[in-house]
Amino acid sequence: AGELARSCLWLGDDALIMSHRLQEWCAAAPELEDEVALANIGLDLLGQARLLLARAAKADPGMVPVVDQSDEDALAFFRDAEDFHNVRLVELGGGDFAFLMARLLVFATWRLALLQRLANAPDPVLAAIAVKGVKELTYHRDYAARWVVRLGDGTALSHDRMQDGLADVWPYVDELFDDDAELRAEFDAVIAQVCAAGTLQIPVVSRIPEQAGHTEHLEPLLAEMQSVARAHPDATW
Amino acid sequence: AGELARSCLWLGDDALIMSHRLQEWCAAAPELEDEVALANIGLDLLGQARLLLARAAKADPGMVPVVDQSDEDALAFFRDAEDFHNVRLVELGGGDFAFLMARLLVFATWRLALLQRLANAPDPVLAAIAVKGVKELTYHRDYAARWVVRLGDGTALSHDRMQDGLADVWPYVDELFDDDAELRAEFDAVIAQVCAAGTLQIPVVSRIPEQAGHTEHLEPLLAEMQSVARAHPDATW
Amino acid sequence: MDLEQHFDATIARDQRIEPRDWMPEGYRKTMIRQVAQHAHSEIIGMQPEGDWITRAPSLRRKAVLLAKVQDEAGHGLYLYSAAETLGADRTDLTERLIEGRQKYSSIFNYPTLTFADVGVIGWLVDGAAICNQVPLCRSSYGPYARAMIRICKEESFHQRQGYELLMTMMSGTQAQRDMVQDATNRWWWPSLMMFGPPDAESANTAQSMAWKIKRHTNDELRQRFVDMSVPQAEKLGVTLPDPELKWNAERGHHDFGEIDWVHFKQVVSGNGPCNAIRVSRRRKAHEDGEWVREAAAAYAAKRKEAAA
Amino acid sequence: MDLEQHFDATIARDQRIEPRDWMPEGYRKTMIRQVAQHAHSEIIGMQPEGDWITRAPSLRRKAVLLAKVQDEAGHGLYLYSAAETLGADRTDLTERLIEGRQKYSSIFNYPTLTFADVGVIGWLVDGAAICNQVPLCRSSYGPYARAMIRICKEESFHQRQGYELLMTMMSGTQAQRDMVQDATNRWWWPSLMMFGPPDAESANTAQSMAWKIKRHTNDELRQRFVDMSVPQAEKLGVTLPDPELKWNAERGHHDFGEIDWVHFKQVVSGNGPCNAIRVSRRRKAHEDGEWVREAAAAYAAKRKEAAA
Repeated sequence: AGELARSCLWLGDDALIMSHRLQEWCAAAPELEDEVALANIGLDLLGQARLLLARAAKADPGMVPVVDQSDEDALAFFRDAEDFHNVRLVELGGGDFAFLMARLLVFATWRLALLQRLANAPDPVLAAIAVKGVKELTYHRDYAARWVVRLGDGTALSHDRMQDGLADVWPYVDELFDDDAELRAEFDAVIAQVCAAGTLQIPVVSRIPEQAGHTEHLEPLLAEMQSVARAHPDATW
Repeated sequence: AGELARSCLWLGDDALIMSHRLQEWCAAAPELEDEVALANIGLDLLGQARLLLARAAKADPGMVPVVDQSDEDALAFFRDAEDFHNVRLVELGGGDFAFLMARLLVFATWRLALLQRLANAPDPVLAAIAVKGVKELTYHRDYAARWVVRLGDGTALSHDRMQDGLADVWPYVDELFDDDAELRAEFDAVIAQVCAAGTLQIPVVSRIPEQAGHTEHLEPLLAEMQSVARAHPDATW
Repeated sequence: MDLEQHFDATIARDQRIEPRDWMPEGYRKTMIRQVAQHAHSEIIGMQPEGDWITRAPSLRRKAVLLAKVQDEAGHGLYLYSAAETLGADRTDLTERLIEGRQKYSSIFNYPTLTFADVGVIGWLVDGAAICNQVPLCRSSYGPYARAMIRICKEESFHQRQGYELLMTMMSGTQAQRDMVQDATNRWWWPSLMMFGPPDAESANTAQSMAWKIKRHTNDELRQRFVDMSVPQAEKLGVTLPDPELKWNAERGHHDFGEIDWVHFKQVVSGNGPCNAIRVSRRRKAHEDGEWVREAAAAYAAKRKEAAA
Repeated sequence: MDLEQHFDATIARDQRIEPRDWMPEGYRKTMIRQVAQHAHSEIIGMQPEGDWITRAPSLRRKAVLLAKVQDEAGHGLYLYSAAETLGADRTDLTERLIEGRQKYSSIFNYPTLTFADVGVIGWLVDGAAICNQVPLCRSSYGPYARAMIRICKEESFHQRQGYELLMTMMSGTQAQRDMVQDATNRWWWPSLMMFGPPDAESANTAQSMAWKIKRHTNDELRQRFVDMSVPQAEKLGVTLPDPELKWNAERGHHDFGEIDWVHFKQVVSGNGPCNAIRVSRRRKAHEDGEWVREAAAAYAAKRKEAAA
């Protein structure tokens, strides 16, 4: 159960924080079509986060902060930064549309490969979440890939910005993969294909990982996300 | 005492929130000299806020939230948006350097005139705060006025931006003045002089005030300002 | 029968005008303006509520709100498409919006101060929008009427969600109940203004009614909204901020107080509390997206060339 | 006595070189690089702590932090002025910084994750800076030596404030004590790296020592810092994250573990956790300020013309 709870919590945190970063693009996308698409992706991930956090709480109730809220809300709104387990990739703040697409491509490609494996998880709830997620992530990855190619092979300016976006994301790629060489190879193959189509170079990773688990971007993100919930801990919404 | 507490609280809130908006410019000013100047002004106002909030709390302890913190911190960090009494001018978020200077000119000119009157307040503490503040505000006003003139009479681009900055600030000017015609006349005279020197038009006010006391900018500002303090209500810093 | 007679006969038979049909220039212009303003309203309307997505206090409410704001973007899309069937160009319409040459519903020029505003916007603002829009499902212009059918369905879903949020908040803490009452106080009068000026002063109504692109007068719709809202407010347990509001058995309607039309005109003419920020955020999104749209166009052109 | 002999003699007598004095090109270049890197460090160093000003949990700490960051801007100003006395140009130096052609202290490429980091930066980072800088008050280059006297005075004030914040936090809640320990764990090793590579691998030390622009070797200063910090950590009640750290009575110094120089080289060469964000924020501030600086220049030119 410990292992299951941990997996669900980690996957849930990734989805929750990545969804937050997509929510920030609301009313700021380059076209209405992208407005709709980004909200859609944000919603899919938020949905995954809710199911995963609820599953984690059920598998190990001890990890849920003791507040008068549902499990999913207790986990989302009443944990501090050090208790979040998301990868740093999703918490990075700021960046332009090219950065967003670079991050989404990396995130969706990685998570799709992960969820494909979890579709056979022994826990039937997790397996069902994974099966549903695979469909969603396939769309997310394709949406991001199309933009990466378009920006890469668009104008000189968009090419440079797309290349910069990849460079900014790349230092946070290695830590997505423990020592699962197969997963990494699958990921690398997709990225190589997309970059080739977009006349883009795959960045050379050299930035070292930080010592700590999180970047300085997570704390302000949580301060915003949790502000209303924490101002009214006894409220029902 | 009710009147004194209220005056101190309102003046303190103005200074606290304006200081916050200046703090946001840290490491983002156009020149190092401005970095130093903006921090200086932010510090002066923060100092005024601390003295005024402490005085307000002493005059009416009933207005202080019941937490295990000093009066000034209880007031700053444990009140919600609806209990803040600052003018809306200071809470507006975003804007470029021209907007910042337009706001600072308006704020400092108004507050200087106010504090000059309060230098003779019956309460000796408030009077002393006012006397000290007059010196500080004189510098703030002159700093802002110099930039308004420079930007107004600089390049065509800076002229337009300065004019836009004034236009964005202007709807929030009327509410600074109740019905003290003398105060308003004093303010108008200074502004007219600065605008003339900067070849700028004084905007025609036409935007109506909102019904409510605050803009939508205050809540997110407080969420940020109060996040750490509220996460650790029992802490001492 | 000439073109104009044919057009008039179609309208008279309550049949729809379709994009390829001949139509008077005045009708086309009026329709473009109406559809564009409606599209702009959906897009600008994303902002005041959208600001609360990242701060929504429960994950369920966050999902509901994000989905609602997404729907608004979708509505904007259909409506711009409907305007394009009349020969308008989306980019041109967007530019009219960000240059302040075309309007959007003035209700979105008010600030959203607490999370209760999200609920009250659903209840009152979407409620008023539905009153306005249900008759438009029978608009004489086909593409607009069809868009409205879909939009109204979604809007009434949003309205129920908003009301349900308020019901939940009213059964929560005292602070939550206070937030709901405060938000109600702030949004009630602006919601009444959404129906536009009184009939006596409404210039375009007669022609629009004749063309069947408007089916009821402003005052009729406003009365319907008031009559609908009063029992909802009672059930919720909030007071509507109008001391003159009371049932008039004789009229079979609620009487209500005088609307501050001077205030309304100020907001419509660009001087509301949030007009500047709403338009400037839309402008910034448009400008920030310029290089992306250019890249997409350049890429499409290259692909076309390669295929040729 | 020729110019070079005169210069050497001045150095030998421990007298200061002043801007108008003749100096070897190598000395000038080395000094410009040293002063510029120091100035850049002050400016970049504003960011990691500055991020906490708006979130400082008490008004007193907010004021202290804002004043400290202001001091850093001030230090940057004196130091760029000192560099200008050597013929450098501030705009040119700023461009070197934002284009990554000139370095700053790599300590600022680590993130500040909690408010305890503000205290630990004061204690350890400012502490290490003081160890490095006190000897520079006797630098052979006059303007730099004088700037350093003022800077060191302020730095030791900052260090005391940082340490005092940590003392207060350690007597607070358990969560606060945990934050202090965690921040100490993260900043200890990077602080040791602030003294630069081991003497055996430090290329410029010999010439810099000869020119008296450096007075002690990296390893000497590092040892001094460790010896100073150990009792401070004890008094504070935190553990320094080095199991090999212990008193060596024979040497009269503390022994300590191996520093990860591979990591250090990565951070120095631009691959630390925050290198990109620090430089890009500085670049953005510089670019966003372009129109303001241009306006100031245009205004000054007009005034000059009017006066002529």
